[in-house]
Amino acid sequence: MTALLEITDLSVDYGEGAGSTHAVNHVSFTLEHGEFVGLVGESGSGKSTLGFAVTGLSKPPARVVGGSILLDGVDIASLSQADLREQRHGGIAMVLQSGMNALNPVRSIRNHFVDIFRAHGHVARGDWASRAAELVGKVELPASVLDRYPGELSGGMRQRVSIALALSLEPKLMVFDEPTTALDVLVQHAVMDTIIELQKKENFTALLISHDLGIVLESAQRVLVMHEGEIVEDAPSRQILEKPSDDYTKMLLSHYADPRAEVVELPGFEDRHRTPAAAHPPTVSSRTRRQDQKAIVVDHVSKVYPAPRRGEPQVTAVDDVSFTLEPGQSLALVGASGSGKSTLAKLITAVEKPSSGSVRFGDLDVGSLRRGQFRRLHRDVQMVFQDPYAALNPLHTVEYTLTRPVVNFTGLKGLDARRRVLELLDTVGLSPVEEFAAKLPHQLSGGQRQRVVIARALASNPQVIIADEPVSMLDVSLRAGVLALLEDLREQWGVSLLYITHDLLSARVVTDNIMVLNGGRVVEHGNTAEVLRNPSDEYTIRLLDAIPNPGRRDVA
Amino acid sequence: MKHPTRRRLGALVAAIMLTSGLAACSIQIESAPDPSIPKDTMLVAADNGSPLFERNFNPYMTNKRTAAFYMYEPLVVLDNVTGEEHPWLATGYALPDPSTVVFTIRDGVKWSDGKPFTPKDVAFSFDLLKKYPTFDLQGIWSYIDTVETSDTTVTVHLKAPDVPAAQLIATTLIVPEHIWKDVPDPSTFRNPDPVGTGPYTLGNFAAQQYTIDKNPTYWQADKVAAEHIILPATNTQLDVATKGYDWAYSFISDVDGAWVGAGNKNTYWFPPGGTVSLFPNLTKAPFNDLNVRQGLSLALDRKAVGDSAAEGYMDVAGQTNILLPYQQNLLDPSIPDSGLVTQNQQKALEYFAQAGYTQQGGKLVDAAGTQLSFTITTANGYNDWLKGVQEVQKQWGAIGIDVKVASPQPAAYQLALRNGEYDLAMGGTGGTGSIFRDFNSLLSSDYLKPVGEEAVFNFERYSNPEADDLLAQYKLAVDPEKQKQLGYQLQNVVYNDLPVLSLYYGGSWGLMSDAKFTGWPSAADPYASPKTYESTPLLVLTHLKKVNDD
Amino acid sequence: MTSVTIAPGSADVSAAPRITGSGRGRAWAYVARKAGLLLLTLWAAITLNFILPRLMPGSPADAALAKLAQNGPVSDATKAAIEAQLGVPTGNILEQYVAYLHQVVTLDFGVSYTFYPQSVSELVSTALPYTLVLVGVVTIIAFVLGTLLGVLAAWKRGTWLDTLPTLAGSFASAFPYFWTALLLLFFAGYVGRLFPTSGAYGPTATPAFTIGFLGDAIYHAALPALTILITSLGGWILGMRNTMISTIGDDYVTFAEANGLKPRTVALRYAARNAILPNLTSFGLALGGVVGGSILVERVFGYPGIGYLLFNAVTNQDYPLMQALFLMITVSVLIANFLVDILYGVLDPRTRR
Amino acid sequence: MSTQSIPPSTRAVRAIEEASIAPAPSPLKVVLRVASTVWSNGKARIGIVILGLFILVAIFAPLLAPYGARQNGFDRSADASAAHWLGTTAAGEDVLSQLIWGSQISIFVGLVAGLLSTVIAVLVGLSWGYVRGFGADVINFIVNLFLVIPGLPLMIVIAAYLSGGGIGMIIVVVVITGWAWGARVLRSQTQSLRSRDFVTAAVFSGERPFRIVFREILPNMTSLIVGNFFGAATAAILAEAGLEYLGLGDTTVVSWGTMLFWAQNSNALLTGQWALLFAPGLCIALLATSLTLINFGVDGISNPRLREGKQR
Repeated sequence: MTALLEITDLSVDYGEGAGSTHAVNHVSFTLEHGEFVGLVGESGSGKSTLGFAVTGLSKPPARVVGGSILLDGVDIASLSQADLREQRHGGIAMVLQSGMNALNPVRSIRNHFVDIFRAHGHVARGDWASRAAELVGKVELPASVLDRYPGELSGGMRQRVSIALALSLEPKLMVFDEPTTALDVLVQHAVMDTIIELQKKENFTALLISHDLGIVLESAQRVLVMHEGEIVEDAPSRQILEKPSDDYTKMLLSHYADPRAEVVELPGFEDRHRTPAAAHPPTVSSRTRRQDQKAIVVDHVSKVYPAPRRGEPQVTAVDDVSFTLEPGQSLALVGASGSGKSTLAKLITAVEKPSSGSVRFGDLDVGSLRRGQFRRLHRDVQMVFQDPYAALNPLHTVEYTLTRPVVNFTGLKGLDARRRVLELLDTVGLSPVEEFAAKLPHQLSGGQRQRVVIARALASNPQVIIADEPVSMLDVSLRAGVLALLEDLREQWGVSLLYITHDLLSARVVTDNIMVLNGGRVVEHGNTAEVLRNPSDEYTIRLLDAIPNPGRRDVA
Repeated sequence: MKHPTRRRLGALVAAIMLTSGLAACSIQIESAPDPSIPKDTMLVAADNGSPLFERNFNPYMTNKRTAAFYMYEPLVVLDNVTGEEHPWLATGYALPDPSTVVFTIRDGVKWSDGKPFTPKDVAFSFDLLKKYPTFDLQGIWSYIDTVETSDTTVTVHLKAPDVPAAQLIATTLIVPEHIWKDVPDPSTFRNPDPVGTGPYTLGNFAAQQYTIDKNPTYWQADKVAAEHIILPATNTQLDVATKGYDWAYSFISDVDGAWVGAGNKNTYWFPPGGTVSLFPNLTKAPFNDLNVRQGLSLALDRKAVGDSAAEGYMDVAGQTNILLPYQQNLLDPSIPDSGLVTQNQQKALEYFAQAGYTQQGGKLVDAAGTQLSFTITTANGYNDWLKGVQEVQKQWGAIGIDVKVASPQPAAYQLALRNGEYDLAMGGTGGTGSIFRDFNSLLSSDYLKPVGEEAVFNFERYSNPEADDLLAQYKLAVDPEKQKQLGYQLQNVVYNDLPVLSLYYGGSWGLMSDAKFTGWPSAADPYASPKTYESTPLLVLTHLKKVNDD
Repeated sequence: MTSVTIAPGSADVSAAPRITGSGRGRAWAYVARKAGLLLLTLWAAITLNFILPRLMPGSPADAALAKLAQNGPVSDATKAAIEAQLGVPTGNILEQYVAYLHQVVTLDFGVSYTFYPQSVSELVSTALPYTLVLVGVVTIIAFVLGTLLGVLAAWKRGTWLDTLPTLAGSFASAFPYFWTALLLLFFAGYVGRLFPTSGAYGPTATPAFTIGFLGDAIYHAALPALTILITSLGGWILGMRNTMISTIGDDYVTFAEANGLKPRTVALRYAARNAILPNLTSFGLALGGVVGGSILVERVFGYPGIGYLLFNAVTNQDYPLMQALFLMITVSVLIANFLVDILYGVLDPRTRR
Repeated sequence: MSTQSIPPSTRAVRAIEEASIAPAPSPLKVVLRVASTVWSNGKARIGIVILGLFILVAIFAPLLAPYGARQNGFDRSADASAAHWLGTTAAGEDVLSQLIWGSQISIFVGLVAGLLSTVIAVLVGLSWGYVRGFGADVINFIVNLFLVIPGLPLMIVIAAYLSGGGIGMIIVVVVITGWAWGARVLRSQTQSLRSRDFVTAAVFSGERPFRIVFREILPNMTSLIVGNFFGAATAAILAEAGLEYLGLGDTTVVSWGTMLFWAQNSNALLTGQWALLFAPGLCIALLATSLTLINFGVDGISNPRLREGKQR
C-alpha cells in the first residue's frame, strides 16, 4: 500500500528575490491512508504555510519553490488551477481556522452545500436536500441550520458547518488548520471530539495543524513537530509524549501539566504547594514600602446590559458577585467566554459602572467615579491587557509609552522620569534598557511587548494589577516567562493581582485563590490548588475536562 | 514595475500633446438648414422655453409666448431705432388739445375668427388694463382719465395735458372684446387659442416647438411673405448658427466668422437699441460736483470701453442720449462732434484740480491726501457690462483713481440702483423710440426719491428746474418742430450737466439670413429694429419678400 | 473520557444566540426603522430649505419685487397686488414656518417669479419626469456596468482588464460633467451630427407612450446619458474593484476555493456578492453627486429637466422655484437612498437580525 | 517575516496594523513614510508628477505666462499662432496665458477647500467618534443629512444667495457641502481605534481625553486623513469649476472655471475656438485625475490588500 500523501523536499518562500524568506524549508513527510496526524509548531514555524501548500491554496506572496506534493501519485504542486479544482472532490479538503469567517455571510448554509454539489456534480440534484441534512447531522447539528445564515449561528456551529462542508467533498485527506483556536474553551473541546469521532467513522486521513501540543497529542496518532520551517520530529504520539527526542519538542512538552495534579511545575515555576497556610505573603521589606494598603471590595455587584434589540431579554453579565481582594493577594477569576469575568474587570477599573452593588477601593467608590477622576483610581489600580499587539500604540516608542504614566502619576520630570523608565524596563527584564527604550512596538516580540505593557502598569507604583488573559495571545514557550514576571512582581513589590483567565493551568501556578464564574455568577471559590484538585461544581469540572492533556488520553 | 509606469506616463504625455495639437486648429461650423423645412417657412429664434413652452398667448402677461406679438397688434407701431411711428390698427391719431387723443380706427380689419374689429375692442382693451393693473405694464392708466368711442374713432381724455402720452397709449395691444368679455379671470387667463388681428395665427403647438401660420384674412395679407413660422423652445447660439435659422436676435461673438462664415447667406445688423451709461449717485460727494463728473468723463476712452464690452460691434455713444446714426435728424447740430467726448487726460486733471483733487505719486488725492476711491456697481451675469466696467476701472485707475467693482445678482443690483445705494452704477438709458420718454425718465424730478426709497426712474437722482420746465413744455407741445427744439435743449442739459456718463450703445442684435427671405432691416434700409419681440417685427414681417418668388 | 460526560456538540449548539421573533417581523422592523429615519431626514431637509433663504442677505420678497420691477414702473397698488399674488411671506417666523410646512405637504409652492402665471408645481411636474428617467436609468446602468467591470478588474487583477478600466475610469471620473457634455455636444452633435443637440424629443413630437415617441426620446437622451455614464462609471469601477479585492482576501473566498467551487461562482456569489454591499451604500450617497452633475449636463444639452429649470431659476433669482426644485431634488435623493437601504436589507441577511 | 504562519484572517489584521503603523514615532515621519509608500505606487507616482507640474506652473506663472491674465487688445477669437499658441479669447486675451494664470486659482481653491474640509472632518470625526450617547446621535444625524443632500444643488442655491462673494464664497460653499464624507470615515476609524487596548491603556496611564485624541488616535489615522484631503481637494476643484461655469463665482477672476464660463458665454465652439473650451477642461480633468491617482497610493496604506501587484 502506497502512502496517500507523499511530500518530498517541499520549500515555500515568501516574497521574491532578495527580500524573500523561507517559510517552509525542504520538508518531507508522508501520510498513510486513514491516519490522524498532528502538525505542531509555534507562530512563525511555517505550519500553516505548509498546510496551504498541501491543499494547493498558496497565494502570493507565498510560493512553492521546490519539491513535490504527491496525492495518490499525482503532484498537486504542478496541477493547473482547473485540474486542481477538479480533484477537490475526493481529494484534499481543508477546514480553516475561523469558522466565523469561512462562511459567506450572505449565503444560507444550504446554498453553501448546493454550491459544492453543483461544482462537482457528485450528488444528484434530487438528493441535495437529504445529503446536506445528513452532512450537518454528522457534525451533530440539526437540519434546521440549513436555512440559517452564518451570522445566525454561533462560532462553534459555524466551525461545524465548515467541517460538514469539507466533508461533503468526500475527501481522502482533510487538513484542519487550527480548527478550534478561535473558539471558547468548552466549545473547542466539543468540536475536537466531533472531529476525532468523524475521522474514525468516515475513515478519512486527517492532518491537524495546531499550536497546541496538548490538543494534538490528545487526538493524533502521529505528530510532526515543526520549528522554523523544518520538521524537527516525526514520531507516534506516545513516543513524543514519553520519549521526545528533539530539544524543541521537549521544551514544548515541558509547558504542559495537569492543573489537577498534586504538584504542578512549569519551567520557571517550581511548585510552591499553595495551601491557605502556606500562602506567600509579601516579604516584609516590600510591605514596608507601602504606607496605605487598601483592599478592593466588590459588594453584591451586578451588571445588566439593555436588551440588544427590542423584544429580547436584557443581558445580565455579572450577577450578584461579592469578593475582596486583600493587599498582596493573588486571585484568579476563571470562566469560559461570556462568564462575566471581563465585565467584572471593567467594573473594577471604572470602565463600566455597576447596575447595583458597589465596588470600593479603600475609601474610593469606584462606581461613582467620573471621567475626570480616573487618575485617582489608576494611580493604584493598573491593568495588563490580553493582546500585546493592540495594547501598545504602534507609533510611540517604548520610552514614550512608559514616560506618560510616570509623568502623570509620579510627577517626575525630565531626567528623573527617564531614570524611572529605565528602572521599569530593568524590572521587567528588558535589557539593555537604553536600547529597548528607543524601540517601537513592531520591533519587539510578543513576549517583549507584554513586558512593556506590564512595565507601563507598574509605572504608577500601583497596589493592584488586573491582568486580563495576559498570556493567551502568546506562544506557549513565552507564557511561562511572563507569568513568572507577574509572580515575582507580586512577591517583591507587594502588588495584589487579579488574574483573569480561562486557562486553569496558569491560574494554578500564579494565584493563591480562585473564583470560578459561570453566567455572571460565582459558582465556586477557594484556594486555587484545592479547588482545582477537588472541584465540586459541575462547571468547574467541565472547564477542567476541556483542557487538552497529553497524558490523559489513551494514545493509540 | 518601472517600465510600465514610464510607458504609461509616456502615453499620457503623448495624448496631451496630440490633443493640444488638435486644439491648435479651429473648426469652422457650417450652417446646414433642415431640408424638411419648406421654402415658405421661416425658422425664427424668438421664443425661449423654460425650458419647455407654456401655452400662454395672453398678450398682457410678461411670460406670454413671443408670437403673441405677431397675433395681437397695437394702434400704432413705434420703431425704437428710428423713432418713427407707423399707423397700424389706427390709421392715425390727432390731439385736438394736449389733453385729448383721438384715434381713427382702421376699417376692414377682421379678427382671425372672422369677426370684425371695431373701436369697441380698443375701448374694451383699455378697460381691461384698468381693471387688471398688473396688465398695465406701461402704466397708461396713470395718464388716461376716460375713454369714449364712436363708429370709427376712439377718444381718450387724459388726466392732464400730456402730448407724449398719446404715443404710449397707442402702443397698447388690442384684444377682441367678444372673446375676452367672457373670460372669467383674465388676470390668470393663458389664452391657449389666441384670436387676434395680426398676420399670423397659431398652428401646431408642442412644448418644444410651435408653428404659426399666415392669417389668410389679414388686413395686409398681400404684404406677408412667410406662410409659416417655426419657433423652437431652445435656440442655443450653436443651433442658430448650424441649423439654418432665418432670423434670430442674439449677440454672437465674432459674428463675421461664426454667423456670416457659417454660410446660408447669413447677414447681420446691430443698430443701437439704447445707451449704456454710468449713473453717478448725485446725492453723494464727489459725484454731486460737476467738475468731478467732467473729469471722470474726460478721462474715459469710450471707444476702448465699448470695444471691450461688445467686442467691437457697437459704436461709442455721444453724451446726448440720442441714438446715432438713425436718430440723426433729432440731434442738435450745434452740439460739437455729435456729442462725442474724446479722452483728454490733461483736461480731466484740470477739472479734478478744480474739484480739489490733484495727482500725487500716481494717485488722485483730495486736499487731505486721501485717494479718490469708489465702487462701480453692475449686475452679475451681465457680462458685456462687466467687461466694460473692467475697462473703465483700468482707465480711471490710470489717472490714479481707486475703482472697485461690485457685481451683485441682478435683483440686488436693481434694488441698489433704485434705492440710490451705490457710488456709480452701470445702466441703460433711452432707446424707447420716444425722445420725451428717453429724457423724462432720465431727468424728471417727478421721479426723484430720497436715497433708501425705490425710484422707478431717475436713478441718479437728478434735479434741475430747467430740465423739469423743458419736460413740462414738451408735454404741451403738439407741434413736431416745437418738440424737436425742446429735444435739442434737453440734449444740451445732458451734454453739459452730465447727469449720466454715456459710454457706448447697447446693440439690437439682429441675425438674418437671405437664403429664403430678403428685405430685412439693415444699415442700408433701416426701416425697423431687427428685434424679434414686441411689435416692431410686424414691420419686418410685412416687409419681407420671398426669394425666387416666381 | 472523564466522569462528566457532555453530549458532543451540545456546548456550542446551546450557546447559539436564541433566534426569536419571525424573520418577517424583523424585516418589517428594519423597513419601519429606515422609513422613520427617512421621515426625520425629510423633515430636516425641508426645514433646512426653509431656513436657508432666511439666513441669506436680503429678503426673498425684496428680490422678487426688484425682479418684477425690471419690467417697468411698479405703482404702489400694483406692488401690493403682486405681493398678494406671489404669496410673499407674512407673519412671524413661526407662522411662516407653519404656512411653509403646509405648502410643502400640499405640494403648493406658489407662483414662479420668472414664469408667472405658471405655478412652481406645474413647472416642476413637467420637468421632473425627464430628470428622473434620465438620471435614474443612466445611474442604474452606470452602477451595474461599473460594478461588473469592477468585479472583472479585481478578479483579473494586474492584467489589462484591471489596468485599463481603472486608469480610464479614474481619468474619466475626473472630467467635469459639463466639460464632457460640451465635448460630446460639439463632436457628436454639431461636427458629427450623429445625435440631436437639444430637447427631450423631436421638435414636433407630442409626448405619448408609443414606440415611436419612446425611440425618439431615447435618441434625444443619448448624449446626456452618455455624459453621465462616462463621468460616473469610473467611480463605480474603482469602488467595486477595491472592495472586491478586499473580499477576495476573506476567508470564505479561500474556503470556497478550497472546496473546489467554480471560479465564476467564487467570483460572483462569494467575492462580488459581499463586495457589493458596501458599494450599495456608496451608491446611495453618490446619487446626490450624480444628480448635481446632471444639472450641468441638462444645462449644456438644453434637456428640459429639473437641472435646466434650476439653472433658469438661479439665473433669474426665482426663489420659490429654486427652493421647490432644491427640495424636490433632495427628496428624490432621500427616497432613492431609502430604496437603496431597503435593497441592502434584502441583499444582506444580517440586517434582518 | 514572523507573521507567515498566522492564519490568513489574523494575518491580514496584523498586516493592516503594521502597515498603518510602522517605524515612525513623530507625525512628521509618518507623513514621510506615507509619502514614500505613496511614491512606491506607480499610479500614484504619475499623479504626483502631474500635480507637481501644475503646482510649478502655478508658482512660476509670472515667468511662464507670455502675457498678463487680463491683458487684452490682441485680435479677438484668433486661431493658434506663434504669438498665441492657443489662440485668443473673444475679448482679445491670450488663452495660454489665462490657462497658466488660471492654474493658481484652481490649485488654490482645491488645496484650501480640501484642507478646510479635512480640518472640519477631523474635528467632527474625532469628537463624534469619541463622544457617546445623545450627542453622538445628533451629530450622526447631521452628518448623514449633509451626506445625502445633493451637494451641487445645495452649492448652487447657497451661491445664488451669496452672489458676488468670489473665491472666498466658493471655498465656503465647497467646504460646507464637502466635510461630511470625511467626518464619517474618520469617525468610524476613531471608533475602531478608541476600542483598541492602547487607547484604554492611555486612560490607565492617566492621559487626558484631549491628549488621547490628538496623540494616541489622530496619528494612527494619518493615511486616512491624507486620503480624505486629496479626495476633498478633487471634489473642491470640480465643484469650483462647476460653479464658475454656471457663472455663480466671481467672473472677473481668471481661473479655469471662469475661462470655461467666458468660453461658453462667447460661444467659443461656435467661433471655432475650441482650444479655449478644451484646454481648461483638460487641465481640470488632469489636476483632478492627479489627485485621484495619488489616492490610489494612499489607499494602499490604509488597505494593504490594495497595494500594487498581481494577485491571481
